Amino acid sequence: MTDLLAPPTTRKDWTSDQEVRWCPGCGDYSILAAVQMLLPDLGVRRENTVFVSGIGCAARFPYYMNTYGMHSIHGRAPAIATGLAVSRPDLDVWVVSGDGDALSIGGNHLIHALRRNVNITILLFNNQIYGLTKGQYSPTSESGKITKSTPFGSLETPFNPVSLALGAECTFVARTHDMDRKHMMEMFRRAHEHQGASLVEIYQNCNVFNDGAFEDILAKDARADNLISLEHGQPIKFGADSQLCVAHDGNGGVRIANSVDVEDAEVIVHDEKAQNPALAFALSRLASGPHTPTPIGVFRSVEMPEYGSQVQAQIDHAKSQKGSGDLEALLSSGPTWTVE
Amino acid sequence: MTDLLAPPTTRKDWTSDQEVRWCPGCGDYSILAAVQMLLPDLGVRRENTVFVSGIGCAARFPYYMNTYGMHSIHGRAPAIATGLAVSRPDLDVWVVSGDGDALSIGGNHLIHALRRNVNITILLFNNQIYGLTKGQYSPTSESGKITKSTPFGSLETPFNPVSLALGAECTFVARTHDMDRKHMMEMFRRAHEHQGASLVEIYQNCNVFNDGAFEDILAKDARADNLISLEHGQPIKFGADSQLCVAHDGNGGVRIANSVDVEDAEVIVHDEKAQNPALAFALSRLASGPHTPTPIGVFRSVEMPEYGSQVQAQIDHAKSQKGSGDLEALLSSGPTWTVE
Amino acid sequence: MIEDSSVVIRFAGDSGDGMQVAGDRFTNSSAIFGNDLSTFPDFPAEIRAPAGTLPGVSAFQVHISDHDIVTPGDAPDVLVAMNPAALRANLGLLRPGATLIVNSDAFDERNLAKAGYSENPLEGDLRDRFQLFEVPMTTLTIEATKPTGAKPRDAERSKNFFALGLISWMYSRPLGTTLEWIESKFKAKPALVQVNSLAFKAGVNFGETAELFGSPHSVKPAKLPKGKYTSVTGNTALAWGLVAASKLANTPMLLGSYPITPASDILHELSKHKNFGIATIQAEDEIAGIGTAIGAAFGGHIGVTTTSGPGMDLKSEAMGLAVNLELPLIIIDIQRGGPSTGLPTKSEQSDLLMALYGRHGESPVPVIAASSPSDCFNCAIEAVRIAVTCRTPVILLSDGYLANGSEPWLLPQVDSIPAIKVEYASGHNGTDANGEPIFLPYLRDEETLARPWAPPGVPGLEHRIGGLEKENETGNVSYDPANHELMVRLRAEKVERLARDIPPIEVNDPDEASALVLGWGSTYGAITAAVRRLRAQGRSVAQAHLRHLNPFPADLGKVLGNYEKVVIPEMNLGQLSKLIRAEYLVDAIGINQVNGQPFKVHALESAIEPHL
Amino acid sequence: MIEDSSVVIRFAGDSGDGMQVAGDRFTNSSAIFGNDLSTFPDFPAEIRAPAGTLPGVSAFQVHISDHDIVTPGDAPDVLVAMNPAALRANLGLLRPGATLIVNSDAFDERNLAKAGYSENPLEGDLRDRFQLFEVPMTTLTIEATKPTGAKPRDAERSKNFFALGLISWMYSRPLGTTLEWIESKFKAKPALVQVNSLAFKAGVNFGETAELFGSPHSVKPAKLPKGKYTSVTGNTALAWGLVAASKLANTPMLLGSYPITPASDILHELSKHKNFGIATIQAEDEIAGIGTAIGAAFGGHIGVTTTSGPGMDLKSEAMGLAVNLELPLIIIDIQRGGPSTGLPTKSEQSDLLMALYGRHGESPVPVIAASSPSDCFNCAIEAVRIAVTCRTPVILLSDGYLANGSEPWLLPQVDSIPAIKVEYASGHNGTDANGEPIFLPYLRDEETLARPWAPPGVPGLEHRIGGLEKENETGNVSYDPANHELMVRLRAEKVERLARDIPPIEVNDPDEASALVLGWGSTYGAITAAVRRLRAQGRSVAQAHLRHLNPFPADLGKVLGNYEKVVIPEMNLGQLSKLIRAEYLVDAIGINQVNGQPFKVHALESAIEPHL
Ligand SMILES: Cc1ncc(C[n+]2csc(CCOP(=O)(O)OP(=O)(O)O)c2C)c(N)n1
Ligand SMILES: Cc1ncc(C[n+]2csc(CCOP(=O)(O)OP(=O)(O)O)c2C)c(N)n1
Ligand code: SF4
Ligand code: SF4
Ligand SMILES: [Mg+2]
Ligand SMILES: [Mg+2]
Repeated sequence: MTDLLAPPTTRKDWTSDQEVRWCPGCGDYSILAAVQMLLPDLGVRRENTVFVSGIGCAARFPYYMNTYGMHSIHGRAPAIATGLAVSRPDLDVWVVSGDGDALSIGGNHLIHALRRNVNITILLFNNQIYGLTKGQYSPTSESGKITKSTPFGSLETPFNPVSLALGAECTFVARTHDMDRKHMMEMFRRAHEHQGASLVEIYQNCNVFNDGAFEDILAKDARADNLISLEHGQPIKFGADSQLCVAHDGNGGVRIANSVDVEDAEVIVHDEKAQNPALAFALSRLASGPHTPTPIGVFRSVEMPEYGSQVQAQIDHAKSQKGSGDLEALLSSGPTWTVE
Repeated sequence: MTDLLAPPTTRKDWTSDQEVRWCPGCGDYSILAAVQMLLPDLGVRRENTVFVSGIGCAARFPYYMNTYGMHSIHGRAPAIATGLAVSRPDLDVWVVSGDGDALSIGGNHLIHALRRNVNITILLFNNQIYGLTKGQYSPTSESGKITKSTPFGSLETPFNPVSLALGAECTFVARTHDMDRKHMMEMFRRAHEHQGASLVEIYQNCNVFNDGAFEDILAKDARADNLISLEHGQPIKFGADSQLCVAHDGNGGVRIANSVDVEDAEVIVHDEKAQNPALAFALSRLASGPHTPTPIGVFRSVEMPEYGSQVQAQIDHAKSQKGSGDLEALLSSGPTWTVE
Repeated sequence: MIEDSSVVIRFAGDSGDGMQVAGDRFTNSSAIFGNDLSTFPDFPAEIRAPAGTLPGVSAFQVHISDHDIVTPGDAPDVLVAMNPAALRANLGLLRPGATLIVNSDAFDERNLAKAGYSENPLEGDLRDRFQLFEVPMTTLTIEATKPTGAKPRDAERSKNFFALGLISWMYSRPLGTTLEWIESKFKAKPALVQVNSLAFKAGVNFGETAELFGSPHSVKPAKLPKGKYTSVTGNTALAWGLVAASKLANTPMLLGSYPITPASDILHELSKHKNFGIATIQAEDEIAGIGTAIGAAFGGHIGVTTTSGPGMDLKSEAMGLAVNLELPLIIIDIQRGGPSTGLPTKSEQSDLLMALYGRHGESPVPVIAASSPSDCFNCAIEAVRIAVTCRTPVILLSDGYLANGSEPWLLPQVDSIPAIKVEYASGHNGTDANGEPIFLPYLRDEETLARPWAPPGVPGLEHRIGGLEKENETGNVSYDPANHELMVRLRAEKVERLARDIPPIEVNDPDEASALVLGWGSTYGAITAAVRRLRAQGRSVAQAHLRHLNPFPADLGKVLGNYEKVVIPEMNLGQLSKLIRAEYLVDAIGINQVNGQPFKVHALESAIEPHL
Repeated sequence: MIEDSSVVIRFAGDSGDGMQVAGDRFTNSSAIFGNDLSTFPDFPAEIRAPAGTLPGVSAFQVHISDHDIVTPGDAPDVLVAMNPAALRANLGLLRPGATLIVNSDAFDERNLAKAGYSENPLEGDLRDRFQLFEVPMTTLTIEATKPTGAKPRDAERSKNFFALGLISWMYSRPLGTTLEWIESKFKAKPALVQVNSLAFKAGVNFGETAELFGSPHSVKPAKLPKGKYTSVTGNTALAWGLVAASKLANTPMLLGSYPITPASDILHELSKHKNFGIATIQAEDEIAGIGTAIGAAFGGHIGVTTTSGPGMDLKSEAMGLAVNLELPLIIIDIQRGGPSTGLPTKSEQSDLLMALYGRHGESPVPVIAASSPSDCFNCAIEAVRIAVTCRTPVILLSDGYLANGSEPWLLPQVDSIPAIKVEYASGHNGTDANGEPIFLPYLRDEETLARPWAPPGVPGLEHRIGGLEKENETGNVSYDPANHELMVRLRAEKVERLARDIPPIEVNDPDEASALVLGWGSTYGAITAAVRRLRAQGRSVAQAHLRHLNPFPADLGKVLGNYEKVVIPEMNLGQLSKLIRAEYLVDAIGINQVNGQPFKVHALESAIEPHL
């Protein structure tokens, strides 16, 4: 929550005294930096900021933040954060999770936190691998992936976290990547502003167990043609010379096209505020993995009642109706009789 | 699996000797009947058919089927069925689950079974309530629902099971309802035919704790105008006189329109076989609950490699490459030395 | 008027017949009339069985008395059976010569067959063995309610009120209480008020005029301690205890729970009391239930989670986290028949060892257990008190029998319940290497070994905690072997020190017996009754009942040492016995029953007797 | 040549320094050379700490000997320290006068600071306390590999091979084994073969020519039983045992597992052996892991799930289901430091009580534990044997120390391992009320009380099972109190009867001691070594080690009765002690250490001694 009276802070204020223990070169560093550089901008207070995580490399994040924090158990951070956010609406509650933590063991808590629209900001560090346990495939690993647990290749279709979140009624969904600090900061800022559950998928390189997973789209010379930057209200064009665009396909869907082949009216205008998540979903399906042109930015951002404040509203309403609880009256609310 | 040599059976052959213990009037009866009437048509064998369920009213289903069956624990049926289907590809494995069982406690197993595309047929009895535990709201209950656990109204946005399944990469998704036996049988038949994970959402009336949840669209006189029946390759029109249709909205989405207002070319042609699930998803969003025109039928049916057969293929391949395992060779596969 | 000193009445019928309501109303007017009483609702499994079948039978047993009683009674004196299945399922329970009132309308061929009777038992020797009264309740109810214009199919539904009326006459209950209740309960549907009232009165009148039943009986009010009473089930008392604890601690409460029989009613009850500042979350599963409670505890609220056996299994990993976080947390397990799904509506005490050891690693947690429906109130407060003082998860055990059973409860003086002191960390409590003031989240209280409770919001107290082993005092992650050993032992010691605050065991031993009967949990009533009977026969026997199962009261070893024999009745295969044997090397003798039912007093009596 | 009868060498460096490889290779050539040996890889936490810091230190300790040994040794005779942090973290372990070989290149200011040294320890009194050798390993490695054209930054990475070469010279190891291994390991990258071989040889040559080290030592081959040996870690042996069991049972196996330290390697190993017909599923979580295994077991395959403590918590509900289903299932827990996330890479024996009681309800499960890396092979087979014979889930306990430690293993004669008899139900086994043949899925074997295993596919045997209580024999859902009691007791009895098949305890008691040291699990080596030392000092002490923790061997009570004192060392707060006390009312004396480390032999020795 933006707090007008919050004293100005610098990145250093948000840095804890614990040594950062990720592998040298890990994408997690730049995400940490983005968060630590953003928070001073947000006008928030350290003491009102909490990072809750599960287990994984990503999940060590809270230790490095000079805020309140909890490094909980594998997959359960969204549930714990929900309890915290509901009971303490005065706090900014962030969840940091990995693709295994959030989408494998924690998938159920994630989708429920999203539909519940509780006011938490979820950063999903997607490196398409289990880092901490040293390199098994994850729910976002591409099919056929050879890892320690799949020496002959993995067999499942990966989740697309954006699609899954939209299918789970998420009111704010965005995607960014660890190579673009500015974009990350913008996405985190937007997610933080959102009242309700927000999910930011961050493509994050694990240079030890899955190096180069996002090379195809994030290599310096690949970005222009492979990152489809979504901007609300703008026609979706991309490529170094905007030579590519996203157009409708005439049967209720969207496709990537050459701008020259398509009339301007047929180019999709991005509408992150559409109540209906269908367009956002369609955009999320443009690429089936980070190898072909892939949208980044805010897919969906709609206002819906936030869970915690509604819980509080019910409490306030009950108090205003019945007065704040009278214990003696409660105990006598059933049939009573007196023995004399 | 259809078995050409299977002896002909009748509904009675599929009926166990256990008394059916649902409340009189419960929608579960007609679903049971639909299944018991369909199986003789499918040319399958009782001994090769297994029903696995979790816990809930719906989950009592296996007891009533004269097949192999397991009434397991709450939410875990998809995982158990996965183990069974992978190890025994010769079996027909059905999962029966409720909206609480599949979408609340079991949500994670469900979405993973779907993306894994394991060959199981999941029947999701959606009565938008917890029946067995006597009437708490479920993940599909409409917001604001007053139940024992929400005396002041529930606060969450419900899941749309079709949207969620599509977001989870499900290769076969359909919807039907307990008032139309023929339609149910057709959907179950299609789901059974599908190689991979198939999910059929069944609107099911719980006349004790949530009576009339689907009245708005299923009342005899409401159906024509409120059920949008999806047929592959057909323009999507509905209403007693096909006066309504689903048309594209010009920005990559779909909308409900009056047929007279729309040119034929703008009416969406249903394509359940589209590899891209975006259209199916858009259709799933036409109604936000069973109160306005709602699609039923097969949303998506695409062929993708099935998990169990791929597991088997890896085993077969390994055997053909290395011969079926030699234990002595395995034990000597590391460094060995001999003490004499 | 025939005066009885006590009577046990059992209402039995189909699940749809409203027997729980009838029993409940009878209980109520008896309570208000001033009897002591104890009830035992005996549900079928959660799901409805086909009407008229044995699995569909639902019963409610109530024991009313003119003196202090502690159980719902072994063998009913009166059975009301609304159909053949209800008769068949309950006949075996009756004492010889008991009164048997059947709805004769229901004894048609179809119902007899459904109950598995090949012949009509009413035509057999029942009349010789019992005082049998055949009453065409359905017909009489329909008849009586005709004036309202109710359709017979609807009117028929009120036959439970007819039965209630009849029994109310038979035991001279005041009628007003019931009529008022009908009035207020069905306020919204005046037609139902009429039909139910008429049916009830018809039952009364039938007793009065039918000249079938002889004189009515009476059971005088009991001489109970003076004061204001109410009648509560264990689950309601537990919910109220939680509300009270939140109030006593002046701290908001958050319940995170997933519905499960027989614990759901606590969620239902608490969700009504939002005006006490209590938030309830119906979570997506039991793990999220405890997860949200942990989140709330971290936020400085009182985090509670409620469940039954299968849910306890699922919560175990998160409990271990709470042990490591050293945060207050209340975990309530309403035990039911296990293992696995087991017998969801039946009662058992088989989760004790799980409560103590059901987590990986050395993961000690205080465990307490309630011994009667109203004791659930006290135990809820005690659980919160321990959790908050000691910064630890606490497990409170109740069971299905307590959860749904009820008893009169002398309402406590609310003001006299000691407040629960909640102290949050408010400032720095240490210095770093350079002498700068810092906050040490794992600096311990010397007395209790509790660490500070430091919810977010206080500048300068920012800190991170987690499930990895932590350095004592600083709370930083530590892999140091000696520190781990220290922390393992500190966490154990913290729980053990609680024994200092546990009052000495109250041993009831009027005549220096040589055998002690030791119990815990819901068996309190049955054990007490059995001990009374044994003493009435001149046997000397001592009795003690444990509320604290971990740690044990400090004087338990000494107490056990005073007796030649220690007999431990439990509704499990000997779980407390195992703990007592291991701790005190006492050759405890177990009396074990695991059939989903509470002990019968007479069975317990005869099982204890040989050891005296 | 100086002859040593045994030596303990510890390689320590940064996580990235390849110390595990160096240790492993040294072990390997020693094994092939014929020494007896025991290893102890000592990892940092799963995640990489910053290079050069204390939390990043990774060590590998190996004990080689010319006689039978059982532990990796308490105090290293030789420490190789690749940087200041490695020195600092390990110095305290060394025996006085030990050999200390440091990579002097790494002792620059930056590294010293990272390790928290304010002064260079090499300039302190180390030289007086130890035989200190400063070797500029980085420089020498870069120098030696120059001919290959490798960049210094790359070449530097081979310094572990330099260290290995030096130690190999020092202890006269055969060089061929290592060179061959390098050749085959890096086959795909010939440049690496060159660099690593050159570094290794440079290490050897440095020893030979530097005239620093005096004569090389030798440790003669041990006189071990004749036969073919290999060297295995516990996790590999366990995986192979599972493969063997599947083969012995002639039944396909399905492993459902979710990765977790230190159990993941079993998943990794098993997933390589698909040609044995083994399917492995990396499930979405631990619940699905056991769920898929239960599904496979229902399908007639051998269902296995592997995990560590936190995963055990999560599996408990499904284990209870398997208890009720009475299906074979193998649950493997590689214990680690707890509670909660605890110390994932450290070792502990603190899950024993959870294995026994970590589920709601009366939910008995056989529990066995492996005592050495190679014993994991036997125990895996034993677990499958019990599960299949008795139709029950079985818990097999190992721990982090066994999982990663290795020892020479005399390969068993594969043909001589008895087959595991799998019998599926094949036809009707009862008759209904009308005398028609039917299938009774819960009709029990008279001897074992096992029910039939009836996988789908057989006509006429269709049946439904589930977690609700079932009627004995028919398996139909039953709420009958007497049946529940019967089933609870039958399930308990079924497990207890296993004791009949457990061989009598082997007590090692050469001189009729009055005290027995009783152990279980991975402490076997340390206890054995401590007992040997005590005996060497003329003390008499008896030793026994339990593989079966539930049920206990039938003769355990009798054996315990033979001793005045029973001493139980455990890496927990006294879990076996608790069980022994409760079961046999023996005042067992616990020796308890919970610091994540295996027992030191000398510590154990002095802890046992006072009780003799
Ligand atoms: C209950 C439980 N199961 C398994 C583990 C082991 N584990 C820790 S982190 C992890 C996966 C990490 O992957 P991800 O979430 O993608 O995080 P990353 O390390 O890649 O950042 C696993 C399986 C655990 N700690 N707890
Ligand atoms: C672990 C566990 N938690 C909770 C329960 C209690 N429970 C049984 S069924 C059920 C929900 C049933 O709802 P649904 O799946 O919608 O099935 P329905 O009864 O409506 O058919 C719950 C909460 C349980 N049996 N096990
Ligand atoms: S293992 Fe991968 S994700 Fe983890 S810290 Fe190292 S580089 Fe980063
Ligand atoms: S409670 Fe509802 S869902 Fe369950 S059996 Fe009754 S009507 Fe059907
Ligand atoms: Mg990851
Ligand atoms: Mg439901």
